[in-house]
Amino acid sequence: MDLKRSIFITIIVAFLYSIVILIGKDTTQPLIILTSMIATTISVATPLTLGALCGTFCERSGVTNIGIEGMMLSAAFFGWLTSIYLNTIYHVTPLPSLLIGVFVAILTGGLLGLLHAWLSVTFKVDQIISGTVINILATGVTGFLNRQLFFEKGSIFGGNVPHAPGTLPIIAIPGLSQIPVFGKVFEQQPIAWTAIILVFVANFVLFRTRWGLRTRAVGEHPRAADTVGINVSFMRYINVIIGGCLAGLGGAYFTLESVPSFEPLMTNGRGFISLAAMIFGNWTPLGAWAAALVFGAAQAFQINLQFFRDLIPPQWAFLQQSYIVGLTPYILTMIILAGLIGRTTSPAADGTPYEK
Amino acid sequence: MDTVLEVKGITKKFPGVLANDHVDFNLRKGEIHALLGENGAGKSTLMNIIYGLTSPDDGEILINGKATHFHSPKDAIACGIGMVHQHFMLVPVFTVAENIMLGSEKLRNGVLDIVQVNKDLKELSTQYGLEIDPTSLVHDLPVGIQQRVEIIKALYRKAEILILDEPTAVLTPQEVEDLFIIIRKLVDQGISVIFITHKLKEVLSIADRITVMRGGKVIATDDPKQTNEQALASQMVGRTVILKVDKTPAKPGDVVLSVKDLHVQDDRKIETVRGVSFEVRKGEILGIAGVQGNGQTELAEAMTGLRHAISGEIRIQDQNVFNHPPRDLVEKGMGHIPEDRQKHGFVMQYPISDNLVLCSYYVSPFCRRGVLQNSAIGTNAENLIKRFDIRTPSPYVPTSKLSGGNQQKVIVARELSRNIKFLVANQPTRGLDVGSIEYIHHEIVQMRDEGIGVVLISAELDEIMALSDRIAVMYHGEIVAILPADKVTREELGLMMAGSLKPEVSTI
Amino acid sequence: APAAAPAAQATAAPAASAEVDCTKADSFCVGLVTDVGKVDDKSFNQSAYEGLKKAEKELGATIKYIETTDSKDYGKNIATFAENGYKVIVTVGFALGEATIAAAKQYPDVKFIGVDQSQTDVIPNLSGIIFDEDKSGYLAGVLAGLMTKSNKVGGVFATDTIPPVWRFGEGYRAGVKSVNDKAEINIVYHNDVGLDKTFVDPEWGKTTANSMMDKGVDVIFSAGGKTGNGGLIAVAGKSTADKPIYAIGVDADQYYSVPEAQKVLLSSAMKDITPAVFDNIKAVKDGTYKGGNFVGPVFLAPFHDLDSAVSADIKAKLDEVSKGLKDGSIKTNVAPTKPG
Amino acid sequence: MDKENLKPQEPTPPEPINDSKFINIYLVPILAVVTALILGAFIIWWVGGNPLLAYKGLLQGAFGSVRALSETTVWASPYIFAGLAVAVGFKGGLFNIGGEGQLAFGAVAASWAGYALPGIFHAQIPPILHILLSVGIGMLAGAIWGGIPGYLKAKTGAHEVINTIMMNYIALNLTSFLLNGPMKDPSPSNVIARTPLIAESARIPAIFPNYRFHWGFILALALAFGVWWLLWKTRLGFEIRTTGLNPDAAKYAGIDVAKTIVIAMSLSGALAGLAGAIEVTALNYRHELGFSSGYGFDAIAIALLGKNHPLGVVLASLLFAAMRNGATKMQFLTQIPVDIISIIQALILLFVSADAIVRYIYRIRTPQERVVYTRGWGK
Ligand SMILES: Nc1ncnc2c1ncn2[C@@H]1O[C@H](COP(=O)(O)OP(=O)(O)OP(=O)(O)O)[C@@H](O)[C@H]1O
Ligand SMILES: Nc1ncnc2c1ncn2[C@@H]1O[C@H](COP(=O)(O)OP(=O)(O)OP(=O)(O)O)[C@@H](O)[C@H]1O
Ligand SMILES: [Mg+2]
Ligand SMILES: [Mg+2]
Repeated sequence: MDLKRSIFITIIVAFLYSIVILIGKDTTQPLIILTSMIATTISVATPLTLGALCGTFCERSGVTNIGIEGMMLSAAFFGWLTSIYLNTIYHVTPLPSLLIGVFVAILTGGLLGLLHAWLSVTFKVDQIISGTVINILATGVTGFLNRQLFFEKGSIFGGNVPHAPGTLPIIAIPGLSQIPVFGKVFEQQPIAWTAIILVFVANFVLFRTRWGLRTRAVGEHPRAADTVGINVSFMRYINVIIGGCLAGLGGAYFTLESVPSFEPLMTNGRGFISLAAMIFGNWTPLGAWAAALVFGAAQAFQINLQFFRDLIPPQWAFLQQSYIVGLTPYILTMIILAGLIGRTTSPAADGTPYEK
Repeated sequence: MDTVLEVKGITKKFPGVLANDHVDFNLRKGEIHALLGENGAGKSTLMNIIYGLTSPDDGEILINGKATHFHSPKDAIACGIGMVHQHFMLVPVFTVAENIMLGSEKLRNGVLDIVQVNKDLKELSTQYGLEIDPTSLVHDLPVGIQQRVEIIKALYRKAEILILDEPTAVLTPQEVEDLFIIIRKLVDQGISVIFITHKLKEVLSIADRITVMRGGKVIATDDPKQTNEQALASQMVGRTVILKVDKTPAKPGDVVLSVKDLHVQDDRKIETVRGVSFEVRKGEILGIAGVQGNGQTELAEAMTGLRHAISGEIRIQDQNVFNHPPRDLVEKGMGHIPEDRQKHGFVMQYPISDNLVLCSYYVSPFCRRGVLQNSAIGTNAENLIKRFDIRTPSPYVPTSKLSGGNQQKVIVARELSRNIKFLVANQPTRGLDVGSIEYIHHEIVQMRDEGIGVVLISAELDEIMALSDRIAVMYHGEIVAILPADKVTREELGLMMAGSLKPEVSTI
Repeated sequence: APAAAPAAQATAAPAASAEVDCTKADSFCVGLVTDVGKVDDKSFNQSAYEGLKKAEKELGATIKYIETTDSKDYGKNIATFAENGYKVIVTVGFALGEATIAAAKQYPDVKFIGVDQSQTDVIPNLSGIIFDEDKSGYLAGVLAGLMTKSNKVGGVFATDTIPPVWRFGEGYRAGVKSVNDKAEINIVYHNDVGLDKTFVDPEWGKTTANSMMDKGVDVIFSAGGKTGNGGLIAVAGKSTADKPIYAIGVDADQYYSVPEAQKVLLSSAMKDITPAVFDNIKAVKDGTYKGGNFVGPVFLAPFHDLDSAVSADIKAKLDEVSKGLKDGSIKTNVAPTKPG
Repeated sequence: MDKENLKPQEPTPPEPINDSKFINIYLVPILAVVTALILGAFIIWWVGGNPLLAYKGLLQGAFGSVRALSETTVWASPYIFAGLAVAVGFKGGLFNIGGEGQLAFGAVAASWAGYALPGIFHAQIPPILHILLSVGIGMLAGAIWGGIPGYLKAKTGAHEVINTIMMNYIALNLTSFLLNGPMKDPSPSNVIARTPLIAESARIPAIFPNYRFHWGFILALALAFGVWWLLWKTRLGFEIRTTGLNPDAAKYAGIDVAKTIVIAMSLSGALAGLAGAIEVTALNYRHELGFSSGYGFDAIAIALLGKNHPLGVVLASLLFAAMRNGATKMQFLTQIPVDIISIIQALILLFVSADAIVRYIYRIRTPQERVVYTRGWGK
């Protein structure tokens, strides 16, 4: 990701943080506020980052994916379902059930990726449609099963939600996490850590390896790739499936890492925000991550402003209107996309099926 | 000489088209075998089959005598076949090195080994005398160099058989010369070359054998010493063609279009037109000759309102139209045959009838009170299709279904059917066969005779020589000379375009 | 799929009960219409439906529900039951208030029960079940105000545009103030999403509660369906033996509905819809049903595991306050809805 | 020389072979719907439900009585408006995901005009005029909401997809803000975030007493025709379609591409806004902070299902409306979760767009041309 972009984003985040710190400093130490805001930022950013990585892999290979939302939602449900089944029916201890749950979530995402590839690569179905199908299908299937399994009379858990095996344990980085106060930042759950690692892995894969070179070629000029013997369909299939798996991991965050329960529609549009993050990050993993962090920071900004509502000086009264403050991330995105940090350019063949 | 490649009875049907019809063809070691044929004759299809891009419905391919079956270009490459495609197959945003290694990457413990590739390229370059900077981005390179990259790409894969599909369509005499030198070098090193073109001169000058295709069939295979342009042309088109345009001397009227000290930048903000000035009079053809990438594209775009110029002056008759939008220019009497027909020329998905009114859909009789008059549009189409002999089953088939030649005729018909004062024709015959070329040339000359001023931009020296009354040579974004067509030879022009001859003839 | 087996019998029961002809006099059919929340929302729609299930078990009622997918269908969905001879129709949520009143007037011999629907003038065949959430919240506030060591208490709530939520939140504020005016009160409403999300965003609840505890808050009242549950779970995650943090639940005794939080759950501010709905249905059966408002009881759930953590005089204070609230000697001074 | 011997003898490409219109236009989509319903039935059976009873309910609920039919049209009209909105966008090469926000804003604006204008003018406004004002203002609001992303795309190249998504969230927050604050219904009995009732004079009168079937549906049908006429018969339509298919050619043709993009997006927004305005003026007589029932997103499916053709959009809307409306009766009879409707809808969209699957199942020959709906990310 280019320097300009990173600087700009750093400034935004710093700005959001400092406003809150200025308001809250009388009652709470700045360092404490900062720490809690960073912690919030990271956890909010986790699913967005993974979603955006999903988008990046798909679109770098030339397949647009607006089905991220549906992929996440389904993964969240089936991962959670698995962990509960293992834990309550087969009495597997919590941690393994959770880990297998994560695996199933990734698998779910991968399968939906396969569906997306099958439709848009093999059948050359318009990619927007195929994404839409996935979104609607996910809403229906998760809602339907959630009802059938956990609510109806005679359903396996006798109509009430069983005791979920909890959430993934926090992993503290030895040393760093011992730092007084600020150490909290280095206590995150596994998916959050994985997301950050994956950002760098993805960046490496896309720009330093053979796979990456071919992926980008297929997304920019599939025919050229074809003429040097690269199997365009294969590349697209695999990348979309990889993307699906990433989205799946993102889904696992909701039900296995964040809270031990599933709600219909609980992904709550984050799949679409991920799309924004991907474009905003100019189709690069690092960029996508930075964008996700901006959304995270904006969320932290909002929560903390309400937290310190009573301390907000009268001349800033509008900051007390949580609806207005809630606009921050969206307006920021629009400003940034409006070219403030240079135009974003999508892969040339993005969204177009390859005709031999 | 032993045969390295032989195809027997290749047949390929596309929906509605028999692209290849029992084609037999062979290539001997170290020979240059030219393949001639009009648009849609089936040349590219045949080559795509040999290169494993398309699979034939019938027939067999033998490499060095043994039958082979290609599932993908991978197999063809493995058999030592390399192909430079009609439309380059390079990823614009990749570097030369990335483009060349793509598909056969060099790795050091899992990571792309750019260093190694660059080293290999240095060697290749020196071996064949192909200068190239591996680190530059392809979209920054002029077409000539891009083609060089394509050739190196093939050699890098140890190609024994090299297919060149219309390699000279976009080159200038100078570049063509360089290319021929390269090709000969390759042949000396034992590489065999298949060379596709529409240009008879080239064929005669370089080929060892010439095969002519028409309507998907092989018509004949000749020996260049035994044949001549006229004969080849007839074989291609299946009738006698008049190759030289016959035109009476121009009777120039007053100035219709004048350009003064025009400065234009390209997309990458590099100034590619640096203070160009010229005038075009009614009833004359001003040819602008120049090597691709010397600013003709930007010049044309600026003249036709497709690109914002930095400074200068453009006048139609006496009105200043500098940086006016295209519509305004059109209404002031501009006609424009764009360089990239498929990009600017028309909407592929539209029926021919709509594309024939693309610039005039909004005026009577085609549109009244904001409502399109389909009957008028339809009759207009039928008339033009008759008058310009566009080969199509009906005015309502999608334009994408037409051959390149017919597509071009749709544009010519559209532009010439409007009553225009001047015409900017940019590469009007690129990629077209002699038949279509002959036809379009005749139309342009007729326009001139009807008192229209024509700016003809072309990399085809022959075209320039054949049509122009005056010739302006463009080099590095400047016009180095404007000469009367009869006062300059092909050779001089070639040299000026290459910037190696400073004209003593003063600009008129 | 593991789903197949269990789900097989799932809808069997209701499918069977579809046989019952509700138009017959001897039948006792009870229908429930949800607001746009689902009947399995583990929040008030579900609590109300639990009341119907109880009626099915104990009164042999035939029960069915219809979930509303768009507010313009309220009338239609109620009518569907009325026109099929249902004796009792339960409509859940203040959003259905007007539609229910209209229906009650149109179908005078059907008995209506409106959850969270305060009745201004009495209609004989419509009883509105309402709760003084502000009082429950006030009790929770008193408890929090007395329990906090850091003198920082927090509240995680769904959107304050839903009056009951607003009353819980502001009642809580008042309660804390009444016993501990030095305490710093941090209340965050989940206003930045659509109404349909605000009750079902546990992830937000967790994030918010965490950010409060990071700033030293050590008692959190978490109210708002699953959003609130997220807060309770967060507390369970952060609380330690040497620095205990307490959570207070809402609606039902969440000791049972959120087992994850048992070790930190002080109590729950009760708004017990299920028995209220059941009692009203039963009243219809017994013929003791009458229109007008039916005010549900206000109290705190037992302390369960943390009973020892709550000192005797705190318990005494709580009893005193709840008496005061009942006889009106203590006022919460909370407006029924958020002033515009 | 004479033209005759000049004609280049190029092969004339023959008429593209395509199988009978009937099969492509009607049979395949119908089979797609049937296949989806069969799969749906299987799912219902699999969870122990009774498919026949369920579909019986679905049909009765949607068409079983005059009231049912009337209710179906009530569901259909916003679908048609919003579906047309998305289709117009696609025709202009623009993907408008912002229907949700545009619809909400149209509704808010229309209800404001409905209850506030008389106060502002200190006078009764004659009904027709007041209705026109309210609806017009609603459309305007939608047009602005759609126009902003259009403008940003035209001027800065920012993706309309992202900007319309962002505008959805912005609309959501602003509506909540307005309906809880400045525009909240002040009546003491009111506890909900909603506007006051609009004035009688702003209400589109019902057509039949005690049926909710309203003029909005008729207007929707008329507008579908209007949009078809606009796109295929007028100069503006030609400009929109040209820009959508090939912006470069559009520029060459003298079309002001930037302007056309803004117009297309505004038009799209206006249609979505109209959907909201009609809900207010013809049905609810006020805007209530909806638990958003997702018209904006259903509209995308509807437009795609209707292949961006107004007639297709109308049919798709009726289909979706019938299913949503019939769902009540279906659930009443079988107690099956309404989510099954979403599943079936997804399957329908799937089979209609991937018609190769259907053609394979029923052994129907495939045509050469495939319809292109969108251009991925508009660049
Ligand atoms: N992908 C395709 N689908 C359908 N028809 C095709 C396809 N490619 C080529 N054709 C048809 O096959 C015939 C031969 O095409 P081909 O490209 O081989 O001609 P060509 O000799 O290369 O023409 P040119 O000189 O213009 O390159 C043409 O008539 C064309 O209509
Ligand atoms: N998918 C297709 N369907 C029908 N005809 C096609 C298709 N693809 C290519 N053609 C035709 O095949 C012929 C050769 O294709 P090619 O790409 O060589 O175009 P062309 O005529 O050579 O023009 P140019 O060389 O200037 O691009 C052209 O007539 C073209 O119209
Ligand atoms: Mg060709
Ligand atoms: Mg060609």
